[in-house]
Amino acid sequence: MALRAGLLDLDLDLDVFVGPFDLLLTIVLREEVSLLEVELGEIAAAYVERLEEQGEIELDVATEFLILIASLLELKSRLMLPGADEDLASMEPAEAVEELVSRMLEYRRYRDAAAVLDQIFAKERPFLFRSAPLPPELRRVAVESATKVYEPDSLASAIGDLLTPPEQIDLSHVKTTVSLRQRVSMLKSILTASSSFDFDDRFGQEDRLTQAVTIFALLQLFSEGEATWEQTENCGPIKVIRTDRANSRPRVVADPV
Amino acid sequence: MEAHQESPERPDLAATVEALLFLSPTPASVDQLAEACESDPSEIEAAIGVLDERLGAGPRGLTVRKVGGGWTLATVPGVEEASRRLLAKPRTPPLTQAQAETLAIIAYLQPVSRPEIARIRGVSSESAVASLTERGLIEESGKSRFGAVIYKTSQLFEKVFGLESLEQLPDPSRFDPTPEDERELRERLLSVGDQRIEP
Amino acid sequence: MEAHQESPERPDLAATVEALLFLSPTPASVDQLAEACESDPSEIEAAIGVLDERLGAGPRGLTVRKVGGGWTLATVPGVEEASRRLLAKPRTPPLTQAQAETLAIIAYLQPVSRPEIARIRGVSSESAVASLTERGLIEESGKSRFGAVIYKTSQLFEKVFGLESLEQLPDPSRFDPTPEDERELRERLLSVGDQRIEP
Repeated sequence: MALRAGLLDLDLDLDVFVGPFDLLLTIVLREEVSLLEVELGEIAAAYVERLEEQGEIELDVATEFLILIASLLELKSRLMLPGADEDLASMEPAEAVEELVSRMLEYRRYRDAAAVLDQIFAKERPFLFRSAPLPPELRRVAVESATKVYEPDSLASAIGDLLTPPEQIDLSHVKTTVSLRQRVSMLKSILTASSSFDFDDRFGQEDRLTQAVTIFALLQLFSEGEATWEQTENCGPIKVIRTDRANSRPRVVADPV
Repeated sequence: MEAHQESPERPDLAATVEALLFLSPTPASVDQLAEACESDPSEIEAAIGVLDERLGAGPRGLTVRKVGGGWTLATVPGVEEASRRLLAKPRTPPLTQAQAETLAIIAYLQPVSRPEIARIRGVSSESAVASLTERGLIEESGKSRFGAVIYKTSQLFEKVFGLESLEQLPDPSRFDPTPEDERELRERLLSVGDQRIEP
Repeated sequence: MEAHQESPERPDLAATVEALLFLSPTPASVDQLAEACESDPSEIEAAIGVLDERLGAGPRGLTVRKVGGGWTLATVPGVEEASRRLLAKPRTPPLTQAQAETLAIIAYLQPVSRPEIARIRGVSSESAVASLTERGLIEESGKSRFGAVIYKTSQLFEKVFGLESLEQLPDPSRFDPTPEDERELRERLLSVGDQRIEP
């Protein structure tokens, strides 16, 4: 039992340290480099990079790495909390090693126990158990032995809840929506009643969104050959005209709208 | 135990069928068993015969029975009392809100159909009705003119609510938010329910 | 079938126990069975012995097992394939490494909080805990003083691991690292550094 070779020789190139991971670990533990100066994130990044190069992941090594990094992170976070724990902050290198060693040994204990559980599980899996509901007659209390367990008032109160009308839903925050289909059918019915109309007369009071959608509806009617329009000057009045399907082309003198 | 040594490595077909019937919560047909065992229906039928003989040969607690086109294992007669003592423990967990509402509707309006319950609550009440039925608090009481099952409360309901009769149901007026409304309870529940569905 | 005629009117105690174990969704203890059968625990123990012999005597699909503090019926091994085909159930997936480690920690240290599990494993164990909970192998067992949910193994854990009780878990001391292991790890951590610092 020792650190896996795959982990020890992980090469690092950090601001405060260049060399293999195990060396960094050692000099950190000997307090030759302060853990506070070590970017643990960069070590993790270096390890991930290594994994990518290898193209495969050795689970044992990866787990061991995570344990180490987690322990280092914890030690570092303790160091970063001034005075939070004087004993730990002033931990001797030997003690720090002990802390790390005991962490790793503790983890290994459960890793080995997990392997044994896994074997037991595999051995026991062929035994199958029944999971069927109880027959109906066993699923309820026998009338003879039943006693009062519920308050009748709970029923009356439930009826009270059901008699309470639901709150009216507040729709004030909902923005007006305009349906293209509705505008198309509105234009159609106007054009059925009269062969032409002035856009502003009809829709001048509407909000901008409604006006825009109405213009869009007008384009749709045009594409269907049902209407066209005339506008003789920029931003001038728009005259919408019902067309015969034979000849439809909007007579745009200036830029439309 | 010594006997174990004699049993073969792999269960034979009758033993496999026994295990399958044991595991299956619903009856299994000969065809289903044949497919599961990768064997012929005729072999399955023979295996069921063997199983029946084995189970019948000694004093056994289980028996193989044909129910509704399938086979199932069941307990032999004569164990009802013991099984009730072991398993029919009073099951009276607190009622959920859905169950309480559904039960209240049935208690006050009975007999009442499921669509009506759903209309009053504004949501489908299938699972509440199912669990109240399973717990024996409500029971079916025929069908409405339109074919919907209608429900009423059971005798067990009266006992677990400590009521001598339905007359003793508490007057809901104490909990009534709109006491001035003089319409009949059913009518009022339905009209509030309609608001719940379409706000 | 003729054999039926020979069987007595009332099932004997072993047969009654078999029927009860068949019906009971969870393992039943000797005391529970004794109460249900209105007999002595010692008689129940003898009856279980008889049942075990009967089941072991021939090619049988069922076996009696002591798990989770009680007795239960299970199929004999060798019917998994057929049952999967019949019940259309996917194969129980094996435990992942993370699940097995988490389960080992909970099994030995229970009740134990998630932060504690994470501390030992060195990684957050949320998803392993979630999937073990979903598989029903562990369950919540209240909150720690600091508000973290604490976990313990479930009865299903004992059932599927074939454990009579948690005492049957392998002795944890067998997982203790040897003093040599410890020394080696410690020396390695320091000495490698020494060599490199002072070439």
